[in-house]
Amino acid sequence: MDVSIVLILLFAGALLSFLSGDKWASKTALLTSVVALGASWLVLCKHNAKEVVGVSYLWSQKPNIHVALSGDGLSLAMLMLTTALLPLIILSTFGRNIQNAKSFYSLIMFMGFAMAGTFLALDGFVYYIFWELALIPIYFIALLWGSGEHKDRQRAVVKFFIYTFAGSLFMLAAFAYLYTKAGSFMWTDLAKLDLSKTEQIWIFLAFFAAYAIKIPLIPFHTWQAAVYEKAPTAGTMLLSGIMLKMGLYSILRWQLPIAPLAAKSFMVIFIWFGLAGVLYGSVVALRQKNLKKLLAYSSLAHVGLIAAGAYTLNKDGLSGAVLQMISHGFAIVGLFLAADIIIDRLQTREISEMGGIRSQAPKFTSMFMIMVLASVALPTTFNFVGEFTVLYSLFFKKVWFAIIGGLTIILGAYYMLKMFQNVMLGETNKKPFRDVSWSEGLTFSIIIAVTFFFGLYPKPINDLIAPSIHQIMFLIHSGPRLL
Amino acid sequence: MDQTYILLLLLAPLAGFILNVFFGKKAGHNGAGYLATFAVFISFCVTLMYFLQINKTATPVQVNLFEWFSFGKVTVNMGILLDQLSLLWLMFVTGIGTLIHLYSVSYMHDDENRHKFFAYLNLFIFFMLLLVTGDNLLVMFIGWEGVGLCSYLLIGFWYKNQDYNDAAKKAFIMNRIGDLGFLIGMFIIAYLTKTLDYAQIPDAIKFKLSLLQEPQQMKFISALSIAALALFIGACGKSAQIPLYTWLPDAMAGPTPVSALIHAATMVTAGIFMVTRMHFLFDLAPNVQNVIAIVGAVTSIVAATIGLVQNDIKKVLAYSTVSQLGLMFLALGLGAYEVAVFHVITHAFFKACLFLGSGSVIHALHGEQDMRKMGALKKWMPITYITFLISSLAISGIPPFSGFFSKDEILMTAFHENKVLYVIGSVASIMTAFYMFRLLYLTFFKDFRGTEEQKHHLHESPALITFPLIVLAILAAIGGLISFPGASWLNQYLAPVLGAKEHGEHHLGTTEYALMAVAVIGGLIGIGIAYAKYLKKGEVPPADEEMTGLHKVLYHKYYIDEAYEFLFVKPINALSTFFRDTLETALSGFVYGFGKVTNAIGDQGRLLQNGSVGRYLFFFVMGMVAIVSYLFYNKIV
Amino acid sequence: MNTLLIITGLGVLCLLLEILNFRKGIVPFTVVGLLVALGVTMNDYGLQKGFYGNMIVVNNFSVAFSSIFIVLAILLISMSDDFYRREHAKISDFVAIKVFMLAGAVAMVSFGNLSMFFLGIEVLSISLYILAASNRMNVRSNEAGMKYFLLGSFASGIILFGICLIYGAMGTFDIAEISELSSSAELPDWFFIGIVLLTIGMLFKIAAVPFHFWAPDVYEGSPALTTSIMSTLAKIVAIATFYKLLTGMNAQLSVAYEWVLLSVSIASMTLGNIMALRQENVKRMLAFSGIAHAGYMLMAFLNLANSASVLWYYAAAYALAGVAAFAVVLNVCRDKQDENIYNFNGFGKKHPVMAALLTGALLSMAGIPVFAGFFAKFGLFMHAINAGYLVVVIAAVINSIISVGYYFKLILAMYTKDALDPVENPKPIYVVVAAIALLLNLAMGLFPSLVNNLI
Amino acid sequence: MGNVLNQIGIENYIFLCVILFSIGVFGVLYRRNAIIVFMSIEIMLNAVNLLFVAFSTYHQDAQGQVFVFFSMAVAAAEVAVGLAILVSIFRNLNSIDIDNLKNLKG
Repeated sequence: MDVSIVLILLFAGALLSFLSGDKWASKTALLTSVVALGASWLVLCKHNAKEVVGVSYLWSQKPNIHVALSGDGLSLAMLMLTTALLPLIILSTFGRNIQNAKSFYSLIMFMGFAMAGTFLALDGFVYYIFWELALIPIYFIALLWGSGEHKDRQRAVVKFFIYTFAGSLFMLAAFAYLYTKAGSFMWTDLAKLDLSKTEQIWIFLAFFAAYAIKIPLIPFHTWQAAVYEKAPTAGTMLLSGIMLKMGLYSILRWQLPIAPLAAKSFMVIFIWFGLAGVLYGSVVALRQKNLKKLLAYSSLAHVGLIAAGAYTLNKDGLSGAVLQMISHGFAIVGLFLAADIIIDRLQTREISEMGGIRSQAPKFTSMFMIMVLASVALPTTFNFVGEFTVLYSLFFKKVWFAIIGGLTIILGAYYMLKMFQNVMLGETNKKPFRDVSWSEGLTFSIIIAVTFFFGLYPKPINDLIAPSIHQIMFLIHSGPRLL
Repeated sequence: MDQTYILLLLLAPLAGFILNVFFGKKAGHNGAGYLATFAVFISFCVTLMYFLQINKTATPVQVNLFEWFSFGKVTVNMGILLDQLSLLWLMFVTGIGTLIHLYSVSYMHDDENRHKFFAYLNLFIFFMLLLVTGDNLLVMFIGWEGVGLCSYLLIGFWYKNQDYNDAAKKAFIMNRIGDLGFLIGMFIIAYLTKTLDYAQIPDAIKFKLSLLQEPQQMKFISALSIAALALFIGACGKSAQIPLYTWLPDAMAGPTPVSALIHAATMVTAGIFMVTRMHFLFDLAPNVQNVIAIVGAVTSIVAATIGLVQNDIKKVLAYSTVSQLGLMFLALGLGAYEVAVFHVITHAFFKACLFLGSGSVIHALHGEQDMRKMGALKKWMPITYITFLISSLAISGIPPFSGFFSKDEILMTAFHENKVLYVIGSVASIMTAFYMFRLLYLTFFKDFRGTEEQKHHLHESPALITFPLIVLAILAAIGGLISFPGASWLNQYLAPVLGAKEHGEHHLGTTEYALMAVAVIGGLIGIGIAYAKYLKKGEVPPADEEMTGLHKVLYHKYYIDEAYEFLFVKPINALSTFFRDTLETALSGFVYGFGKVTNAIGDQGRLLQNGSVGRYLFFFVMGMVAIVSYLFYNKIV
Repeated sequence: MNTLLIITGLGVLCLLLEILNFRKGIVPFTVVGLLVALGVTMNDYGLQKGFYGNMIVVNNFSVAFSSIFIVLAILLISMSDDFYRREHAKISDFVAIKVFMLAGAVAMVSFGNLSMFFLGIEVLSISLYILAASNRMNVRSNEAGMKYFLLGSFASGIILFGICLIYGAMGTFDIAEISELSSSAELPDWFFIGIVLLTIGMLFKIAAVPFHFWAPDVYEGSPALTTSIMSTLAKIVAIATFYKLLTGMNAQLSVAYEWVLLSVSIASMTLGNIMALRQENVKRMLAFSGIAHAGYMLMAFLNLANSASVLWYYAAAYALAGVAAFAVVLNVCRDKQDENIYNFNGFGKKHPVMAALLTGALLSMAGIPVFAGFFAKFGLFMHAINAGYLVVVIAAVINSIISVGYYFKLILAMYTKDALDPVENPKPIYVVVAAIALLLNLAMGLFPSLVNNLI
Repeated sequence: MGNVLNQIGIENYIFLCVILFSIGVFGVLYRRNAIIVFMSIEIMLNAVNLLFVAFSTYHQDAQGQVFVFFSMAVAAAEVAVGLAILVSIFRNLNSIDIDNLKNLKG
């Protein structure tokens, strides 16, 4: 058994969900995603038992393409994130009225498949295919099941698609170039390449175009808020919980090892990109009127910090980035679930029309509160561990980086608590508000459990990713170039 | 064995929290309250056990629960350290905590969400225990942020009132500003010493210093000074010092037991605890110590002046707390850690008592907090009055009550170190005496100024409320004994933690007695003025709109909140609005612009394709000519 | 070799079947016949042989391209029965002309002599003139035919002039001999002028800028089935022939010449994509898209050696996607006045399968994995980078971004707008054709090694 | 025959044919009457045919002349198709001015 089983299961899940018809699609999707989670858990156990779980099949001799799937800790960590969030996301849609459910769930599963593939692929070509494949389902999910004025939604979604597609095409060109140099797309071969500094800079920038838009870093973020707002919440969760991690993961996996010289020479600039995102996202979030948009900007701020951490090129930065990717994945899914519950019950997205929910839905309030606290990285939550490590890595580079990055804990608390206050507290709302249903409660409970478990005991994840981080560090810093 | 007890110590309040969250509502009318009280009481018992033990053995107990996480070269353990300092804190946290829980059972008995209230209180105790007992800075930080969270939850406990929620939010954010300082401080220490354990940092510093040459040593020490300063910023946030103190008066929005427990006795002293914990660091940084002393002194006088004119009974107490905390920091800045600790303890007793007393008054008046509408309450509430009086005397520094001893120690230290600071501290003390007795007179003497309705319902509070008052009043009265001048049990007790002090104890000479006399006289003057003004003349503070001049400025707290609003909140909100409305649109428009331009070119291009065969042929030939002539020009053909 | 005979014979048989009053059987019969021809052609794979005094030369290049032509022809012709249902009496003419056109196409990629090339291109062109104008009563069809005819014969004249000059320089029409002679040191200038003129003629046939003006008008005006032939089959025939001409004659291409091709390539893709953005008529939009794709395909000419496979792969991927797309378009606009985009509104709800097929075809054209279009585009990028022309790759990347804009316009119309007309059942033949074409396209994606190894 | 060619020089034949060809091109460009455009195209083709013959003689090679037959046949076929299209246009529009063909544009 190797990692490919997970991909096969996810793909099968997509097919089965489609075939099972509207009535059973959600259950089928949930079941298969849980099975996939189980499978990736087994794979993880095998990995921890020092067995090789990566695979590589030759796809085509000339051009030299392998279907190579990585079995290292970093990929498995991201795989676990994907397969763990997928059932939660599916679960969160229970009880919602979804038209043409079979296509909806099928697309979600397919997107899970593509994203898992992106995290696993070790061959640049296959990686790119998965990368692009992940774009198609979310396009349709956002377009067809989204909300808001039809024209606005279309505008936002098309912009999102073209924008991200544009970025990734530059990455494609970079891969084409790398292939002409290395004669292979394998990560190991590409990382071994001894490119001149100019070449590295161009390749770095080409990758950056893809990742900066996907993550997104400012000023490439303009698609984000609109799409997060318009997409159905499951789509937003996929986007914010997993998909933007694709970009961050790719920085670690592809961009830094292949073009380390460029990364080193322009480190400060790229750290500033991240930090600017932290400040900008936080500040914009302060005055957002729309709940989902606010969360989108909070996400912008968080990923900015993660990216800044990744670009510090030190061990703490990289591992902190991974930890925060995972923790942010869970937290943001929880937050969007909360937002979805509110929007579903109150039929509005405007924060000004909310408020006074707490007395009607105490359970929900507690759960939402915990998600807010996780988001502001209260110690003992998973997010704190990641944020602390990333801030330390920034501090390691320059004290000012840490201070500016650290403003996130002030501003983050400010906008999140302000939001919480305006959304949940105050005089009892006149509209009736149903407390969480069992599926929503279960989703929250799982997320909360994960948040606190890893907040107190992040060691399993740290141990899992440490060898990969070490390898990447080695590739970045040990000059040209041995593997 | 230790591990079990320590887990019991820590987890009892946590269990109380969890049980109350899930089952509190079903636990009968007062079930939640008693459960919570019991949970804290267990912690108190364990603490007492260890406290007695350490008095005998003088060896701290250290337990590693599990490895938390690691960064850089630092590995952080979930480690618990029970030494003299932490046990001292634990004693009054759990002790006063138990009393206040008990008090709350009655105080909150008709609130529909009391189970939540007790859950939060338990959670607070849990985090406070963690803050105090952690054996490294990060575990302290968990508690540090955790108590901040509980403070937030409890200030905004009556969540239907958005003003209260604002206050809660403000407290959390102000604290977070300090927490950033704390974080940076931790980073610097971790970077320089590769550890965050209190036990190892001093050794690591010493080791590093021994390796370095003279100029690098200076650099190293200045880096440590920055760390100390950053940590002090953290302490400013938590302990409400200038410039981060404004949240504490607002925090009075919470239920009164919360104000007593969190915003007077325990949480706000966390900053003092931290500085004392890290005393070796501050000792290395005299400049930072100066800053601390000055900040403390200024805070004490500023808060005291504001306290002079407040009309809300809890606001007066809040500013008094800020002022007293300032005095403690003054002591810290002067390196007299044990003095600060002493004042923390006595302050905890009398301030808790004062708050609970005010709670009792407010309870009796059904939520009325404005002193202008009180008066003559001693008739109806004798126990409250007497305990209140004892505590007021204590805080005013009238011997033989506890406050006299601790405050006097501070002033004495200041006198020896810096006369200016001494004068400031003394003036603040006089003011304290004044406003405390102003409060006392306005509340308990003269005629009742409230409505008939209220008057009708006036009654002494039930035993559950008065019992804690009595206990605390007794402690406030006799608490000074623990550090009786000349024979200080406290100083000996703390010696293993704080090391041999160069200050030592003040041996009592003429100067000292003179200073004591001055302090007592000062206190009496303050009381005297209050007596003349409010009892003799029977003045009642004017209504809000009638205030003028300095009075008005003071009443409006020097307009500090407005200034912050203007300097920070408004600009950042304006920036946010600008980003949201202008920059976002512009950026978005820029991206759309590409599409728009391309589309526009497409539209123009369509005009080229006008359907005329002649034109098509013309372009055909032109293209042909262009290609051929280009090739000719390049001499290819 | 036999391919050509079979196809020509098939055309004649079509006409005979009409005489035998066997109209209904014409299309199935032709399809079967073409399948036979396909088998025969593929059987020749690996063969390298000249026939009739090297008039016809069979090699892997010709086999590969002939096969894809025949596949496309099968798919296109099988839709004829329904498409010409109103003029079913003339079905034999329509089918026969298409078959003859196919013969011309096959001749164009397997010629060994310039006269064969000329005959092939004329057979193809004249057939297309007729097909373009075949809707006699429709002014637009007339106009399309006329425009195509005028410009096409003008281009033919230029091609002929080119051939003439080459002949003048070399004294022979035989490709192999020309190839041999061209490597000798002294060549008259006419030879190069001839090559340039041939190039211009071929650029016209593939509709590259600035010789593209005919394409949108003709595509729009012609009957839809003809348009689909022109945009898929005829386009890749021309590009393959162009490639074969340049490689076959072993013309040593100078840097300046490559820059000309480069400029034409960039201009074509840019203009094609930008103009396509604002089109309302699907056929016209696809015409501009075809111009852009011609631009992409010209990238393969930047380094002629080894690019035959890349070119084949791209051409096949493009044409198959095109056929799939047109099959859906034909069905949608079966009873419509025009092919305006609003006809597609709500199609995603009405016929999810066909909508999905069209979506797939468009995604392939946009170059999104896993469709063959992606691999093809990637192969071209790599080829161009190998050849050292990063500029054109960057231009192609930017153009690919623009192209998404209009491909997705159609997708958006299908999925997000409400339908204008009631639901009607799709004709199975179109579904089948579209499905087969798209499946072939996908299957190609599974074998990316074809990019390098086929030819 | 060869002598004549030698005397005149093959270049001159080329020039002549280029001139004829250009006349054809200009005819196509300037005239609006479809019939005359057809004729201009014929001039282009025939100019090339002339050159073929000249080259054929120049090379002492019959292939060129054979090619001319091909091209003439093709040209005839082309014109036949062209005229057929023209007829249907005339039926629909009552005009053979190519400037009237502007329905398709944009």
